Amino acid sequence: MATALAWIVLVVPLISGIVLAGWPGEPPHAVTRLLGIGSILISFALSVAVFVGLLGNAADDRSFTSSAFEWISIAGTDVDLSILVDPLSVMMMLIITGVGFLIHLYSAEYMERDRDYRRFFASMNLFVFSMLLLVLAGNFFFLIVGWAFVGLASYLLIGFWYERPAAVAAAKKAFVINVIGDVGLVLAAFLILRELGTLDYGEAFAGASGLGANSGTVLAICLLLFVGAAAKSAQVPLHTWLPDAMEGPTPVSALIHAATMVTAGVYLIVRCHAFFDLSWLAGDIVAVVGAITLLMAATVALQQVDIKRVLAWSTVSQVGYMIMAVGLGAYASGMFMLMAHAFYKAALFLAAGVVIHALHDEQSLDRMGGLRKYLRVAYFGMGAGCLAIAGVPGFAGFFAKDDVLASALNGGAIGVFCWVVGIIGAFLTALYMFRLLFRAFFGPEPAGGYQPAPHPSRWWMSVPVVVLGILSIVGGWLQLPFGWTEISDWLLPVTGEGPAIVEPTHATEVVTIIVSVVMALGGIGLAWWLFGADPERRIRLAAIARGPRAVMDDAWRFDEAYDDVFVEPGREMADVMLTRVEPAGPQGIITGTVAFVRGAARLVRSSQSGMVRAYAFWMVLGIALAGIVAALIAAGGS
Amino acid sequence: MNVPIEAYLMLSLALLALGLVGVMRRRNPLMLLLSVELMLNAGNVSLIGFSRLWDDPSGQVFALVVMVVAAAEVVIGLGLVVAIFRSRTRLDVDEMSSMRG
Amino acid sequence: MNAGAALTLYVMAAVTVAAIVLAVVPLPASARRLPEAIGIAGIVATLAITVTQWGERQVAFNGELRIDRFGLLMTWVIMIAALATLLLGWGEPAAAGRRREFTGLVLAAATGMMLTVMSGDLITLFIGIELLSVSLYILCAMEVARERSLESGLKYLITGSIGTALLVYGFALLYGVTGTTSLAGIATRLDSVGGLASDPLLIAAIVLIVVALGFKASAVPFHMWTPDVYQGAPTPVTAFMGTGTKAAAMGAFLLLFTGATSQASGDWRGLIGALAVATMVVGNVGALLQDNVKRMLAWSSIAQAGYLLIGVAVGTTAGAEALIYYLFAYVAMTLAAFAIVILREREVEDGDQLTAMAGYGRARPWAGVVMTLAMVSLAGFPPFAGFVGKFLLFGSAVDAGMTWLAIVGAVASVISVVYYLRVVIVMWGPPADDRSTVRRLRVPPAVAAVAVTGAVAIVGLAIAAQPMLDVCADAARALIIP
Amino acid sequence: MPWVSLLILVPLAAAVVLGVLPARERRAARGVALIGSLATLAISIIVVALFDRDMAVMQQVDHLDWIPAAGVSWDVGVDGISLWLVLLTTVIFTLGTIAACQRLPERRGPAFLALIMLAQAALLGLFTAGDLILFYVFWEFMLIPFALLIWNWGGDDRRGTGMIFVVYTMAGSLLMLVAIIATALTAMDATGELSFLIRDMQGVAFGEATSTLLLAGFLIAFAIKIPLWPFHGWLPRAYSQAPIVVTILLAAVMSKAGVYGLLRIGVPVFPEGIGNLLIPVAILALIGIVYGSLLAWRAPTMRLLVGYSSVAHLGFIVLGIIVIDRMAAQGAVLQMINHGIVAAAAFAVVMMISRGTGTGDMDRLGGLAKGAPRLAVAFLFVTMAALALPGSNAFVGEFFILGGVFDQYAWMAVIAMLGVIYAAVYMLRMYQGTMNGPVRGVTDDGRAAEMGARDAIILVPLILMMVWIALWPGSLVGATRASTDLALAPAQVAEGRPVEQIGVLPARAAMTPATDPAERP
Repeated sequence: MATALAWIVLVVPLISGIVLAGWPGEPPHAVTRLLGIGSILISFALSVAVFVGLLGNAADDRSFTSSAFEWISIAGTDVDLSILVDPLSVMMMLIITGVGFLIHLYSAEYMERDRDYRRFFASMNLFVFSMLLLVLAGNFFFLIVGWAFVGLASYLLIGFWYERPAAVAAAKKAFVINVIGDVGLVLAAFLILRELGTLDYGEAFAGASGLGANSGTVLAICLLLFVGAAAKSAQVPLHTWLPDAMEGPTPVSALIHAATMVTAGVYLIVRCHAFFDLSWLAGDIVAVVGAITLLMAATVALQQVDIKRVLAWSTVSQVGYMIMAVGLGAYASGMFMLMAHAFYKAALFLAAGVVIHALHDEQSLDRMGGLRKYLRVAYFGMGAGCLAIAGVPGFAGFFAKDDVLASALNGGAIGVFCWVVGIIGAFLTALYMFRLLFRAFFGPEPAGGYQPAPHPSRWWMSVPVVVLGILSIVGGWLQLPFGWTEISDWLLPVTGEGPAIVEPTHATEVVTIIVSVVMALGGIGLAWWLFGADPERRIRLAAIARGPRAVMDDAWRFDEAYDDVFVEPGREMADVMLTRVEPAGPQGIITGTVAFVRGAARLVRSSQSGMVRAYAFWMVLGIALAGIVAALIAAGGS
Repeated sequence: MNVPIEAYLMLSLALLALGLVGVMRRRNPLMLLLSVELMLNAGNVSLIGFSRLWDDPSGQVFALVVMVVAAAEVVIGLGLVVAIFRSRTRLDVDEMSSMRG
Repeated sequence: MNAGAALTLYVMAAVTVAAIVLAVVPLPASARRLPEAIGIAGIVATLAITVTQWGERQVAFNGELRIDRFGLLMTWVIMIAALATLLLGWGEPAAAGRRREFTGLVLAAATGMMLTVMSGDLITLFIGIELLSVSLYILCAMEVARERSLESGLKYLITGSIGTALLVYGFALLYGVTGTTSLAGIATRLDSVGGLASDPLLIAAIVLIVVALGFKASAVPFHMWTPDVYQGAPTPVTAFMGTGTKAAAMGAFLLLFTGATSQASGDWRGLIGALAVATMVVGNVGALLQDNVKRMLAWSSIAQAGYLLIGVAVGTTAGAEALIYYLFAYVAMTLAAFAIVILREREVEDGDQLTAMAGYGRARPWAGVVMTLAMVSLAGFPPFAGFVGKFLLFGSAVDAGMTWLAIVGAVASVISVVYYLRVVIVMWGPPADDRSTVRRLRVPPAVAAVAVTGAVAIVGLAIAAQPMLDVCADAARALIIP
Repeated sequence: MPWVSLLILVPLAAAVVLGVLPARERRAARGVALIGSLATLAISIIVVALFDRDMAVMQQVDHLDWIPAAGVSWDVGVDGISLWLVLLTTVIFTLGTIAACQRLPERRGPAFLALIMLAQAALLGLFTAGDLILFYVFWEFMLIPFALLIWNWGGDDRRGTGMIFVVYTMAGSLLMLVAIIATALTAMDATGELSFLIRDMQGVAFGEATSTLLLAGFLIAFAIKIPLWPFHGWLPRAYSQAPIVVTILLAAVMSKAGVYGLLRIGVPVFPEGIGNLLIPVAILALIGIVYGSLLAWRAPTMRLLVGYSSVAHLGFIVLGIIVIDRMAAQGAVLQMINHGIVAAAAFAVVMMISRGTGTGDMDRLGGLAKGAPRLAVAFLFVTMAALALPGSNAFVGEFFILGGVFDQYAWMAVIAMLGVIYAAVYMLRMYQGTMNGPVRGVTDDGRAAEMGARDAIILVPLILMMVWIALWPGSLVGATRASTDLALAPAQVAEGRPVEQIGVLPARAAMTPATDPAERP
């Protein structure tokens, strides 16, 4: 029953996407909305049904696989088109379809004036389908397919406004970096296939322990999986595509580049924890990468003036927390944060979208200020989101981040390091988020005021912002410190209980709560001092630390380094191949042979002088040669 | 009189060489034809010699045939020379090279 | 003495004499085609006789002439070439005043060729070769008004005479070594006196014979006369030289080497192989830059001689079989090509230039198809006769452990593709200039017949390769004197 | 009915009819060509329907002696390796014929169609030939129609291009002819019977040295035809200069001849030689993957881009065959089909864009999606298939090729992955460069390039096939399994691969006594 519903959940967005894509001409907006949004609503409703259905089962009876047909059978390996419904995938389904539905609703208004309304919803539906495929896939092959399909949807939506060169370039960058991730994943699959002879989740995870704890093979599998995860989840050093991805429409940023797709890496590691449990080194590497990412991205977020870029870097940073958590073995904490983040980051993005929409595509903080009296809904959404992400007690982000950090403190030396980084990150998070809030919604209006005045959103956009704002508050109450662990309990059948699993204890909870609350409030306070209380102050302080801030502003110059190290040399090498090697080598074989034969032909022609006496001479020479050849043969033969 | 076969061979070889050199060196078409005659007769000399060596008449028959052929060739050659060089003052085969390459 | 066995010779001699006589006696206008008619009738009669004679070997004139399957099949090649030549020369404007001599001389040459391939003795062989040579000297120079024709004739005569002299000398030495002029006798003598192999005198004889026959067959480096003579001679004569002479020379090669001196094959296999290699390479390379189709075909005939020589060099009956098959294919391809050249020559000035062919395929598609078939088959593209022949020749080389010959042949064939296909490109391409406005001559049926028959043979010989090969195998086996 | 023979004879007959049609009979020519190609397609579907999936050896064989004395015969049939290639050929040629009929050249239209039919006959013959000489006949013969198509209807540099195309290819294949002869004669020493039938040669133990040498002779021909780096010199010229319909046929179908030969002849007939040539060939294939990708990245025109990408893609297929792994080889067989479909579609898109804008120059195009949204969608499909996006048909093949390669030589798979990444770069360059960004190079937003019904007839079937294979590759692979396993098994045994990797044990290879060439007189 559960699997049948899950198949429908999976297929409905696909069908509506295909119908929309194949619709001849541009359908009326109402039709597009009905198909585009209705399909996601159906999926959400059915996901809830699946969830309720599983709830009714015993905890150890919540995992079902269903195979549609034998997709291929090749050289002894069978790959079925199959799905796996278990607590983890159901949780992801709920997030994807739930948040997805809200954002679709929001898009109905946001994209209203765009001439490619239908194309937008078709792509969004394709995305939801792909994301569902990613989380529902029952084997590594279809995981990779879903993995790539979300990349494709992401590509299509980042480059939605294809006339803009910046959007086109961003889309390509995102795609190519994700292909690098795909390659990691594919290689991991090859390794699993070679070592375990299967691509099926169940068989692979069951056989994982046979590879030996901490063996090189397990480490390689984990690191290759992590390459895929890092590319999709924008972890250092594969993070550079995400900020550029903000070229896409804001709902896209909210759904794909904040709430769902970028957290796929977290999902992947939790899904494949059977491997990660076997290799402490792999886990530590993952955790450290997450920690570095969260800190680095937080510093960059401090400097951004584009409202969406602040949020983008914030996303990188927040996903860093999750990756750190799952790297350390705190799978439930990571998933908890994934869910909470989906709520508050979606709220933030949608609120930012309201602002952008109201200001006619203005995205610069320098052209904002005092918006709270125009855009109450956005102010609510943004405010709730900021409080949540900053980790103010009672809000979703507080509980999630606390859960992660408290677990980290139990994760050994690396865990302590991560904890410290996380705490610093928490401070920075509060600082940059409230910088955004204060600069956009407080203070004076930009010089010259707003022409025309910002218009508030209608209900299509308002409802999702409000709902997500509320979820940013209440969403965290599923897992509270000191014993209320709904998420962990739910995921227990998946993550299992083992020595590698890290969970918070009372002591770490206490320490973490105290320190992180102080940090969060400190950050908010500093933000108020810098940006809220006196808008002139930041201009007066502009000279401070100009150099490091420039580096942060340039996002630590990863792009430039990649250009210098990979892109430009590659391009030059290709040019050398095209202009030098190709003409000299493969073409040279031809031109050289032609020249040689032509030269020989000229020689033959010139020997043909037309004079009969010369011919006689050649004949005599020929006789001599023939004599020599014959003599040699006779000498050799005897 | 018993001439050794080596003598026949030496003579015929000399004639052959002479003919070959003549063909290569002389420009006058008539001299060319003469050189060719020399070479043919070189063959004849060895044929006769071997005929004597093996005491077999067919070599001599062969030589007679060669003579006939030689005569035929000279006749045609002279005719052609006349036809070609009728309009020219110099008898030089090197001028006969309108086709080459 | 079995005089009946030599019936073909009598017939050919009779019609030759008749044609020559008719050339000097005055004839009424109504009988102006009489010499050709007699010639064609004689050839057809000869072909008919050969069919009845197909069987075990008969000898005539004390073995001077041997009528066996080899000679008979080679006679077929030669008579087909002669017949085609007569047809190609039918109504040839250049030969207008001298058609009767033309017919007589072609018949004389054909008789010589037949004599060559049927000969059982060095003397007959020599007479045959000389008969064909002398006739051809005259044929080449027949257009006395055209200086190039005369130049062609004289060049051929001078170089040809040198060849003749060398042949005589070589024969003399061979006679000196073996003491007999009979081919059968030579074979027996070499067989019984094993020590003769690698005798310096024998080697000298072989070298000189190879050189002389190489000259007749246009093998490199004795090929120099070929392009000039082919270009200068009247085109039907060129076609005859390219086919008949080649066949006769190859027949002589087979008789003398694969047949008579096979015991000494260790002495000549490498030599002829080297000759084949040089011929294939230089012939094909030389053809590359030619702008005159006749001259190009001359170079091509040199190159083709190289492939044919593979069949001699291997020294086996399989090689001979392949060679004979390829001769048929080669004759078909060459005649078809020359037929188209002749057609074009009659339509435009300098019709033998490559530029004159430009756009001809569009003007006369059937001619284009025939020429394309000929060129493609000469280049060795499957599934045509040229390919089957090359396949058999290369196969015989590999079988005989001379794979290098096949490899060189393959490489040389690649080069040949360039110039053969150039003709195809030009023919189907755009017309070059005003010359392209074809003087729409009524196509002479005789020429068209040769062209189409050649084209049909190119395809037919490939499809019906097996029956043809059976015949060739019989002929090749007849070479070996029991 | 001798369906397989009919497969070759029907297009041949159509070609003859078209050949004798006068140039002005354009309507009749279209009819004959369409009927001819559709009839061929129908026959190929019958062949597929009659195919027995569990049979490893050639089936539906038509055998007729041609030159028995030389061991040559007309021997055609299908097996798992050739089955889908046959269907690919008939489908692509049908679409190509439709495309050609839509825009028949002004000059001598019937001849154009006749040559296409001739090329189809040759390719179908090639893919079904069971006799080496017959294989060679078709291998060479196909050059003539293709060359004539290039010469008569090609671009500005058509003469030189066609000549290089023919001569370069022949340079390899004439050496192959020598190798074919040598193979048959060597086999005759072992079997006592002169035969050019591939199945008679399979299982003959040539000895390692001889086997290597003979295989090398074949490989030269295959390498040029595939083309394997650095023998691809003819490809950019031919693909650029041929009429675009012909380029579609070249890229989609003819480019499979070389890899097909490798799997049909190279691997099964010379199992002992593979080991010595495996690494060199694989390295050339790897270089080709990277090199082709780099050149495609910087190629100035769309045709060159797709052309160079073909070099890279065929590198993958070669790799899949040469590593002697069942999974890789089956992936390679599947990928031949995939590449055929994708390359045809890619060049069809190039055709539409070039026709609508008058240029194929990447620097002069941009933003066409605005005026041609339907083409943009179709092109996107093609792009994703061409860069082997997971979930596309091409990915299936690539995944199993590289999976198998990884099994045997992990480093090769890792290097080959570079090509996967570059594929994204260059294919997106082509898609975005023409479809996205500000409108360039056209005055009508690219409306002239928009996919109309006539274009859809060509493109949509190709896309449907891509979807079909992506959704259910098992339907194809099921038929190829037995034959591929059989082709590979002797080489796997010779290579000393673990028994569990081998699909079928080669009974004949084990039984035929090995004759050492050194022992022969």
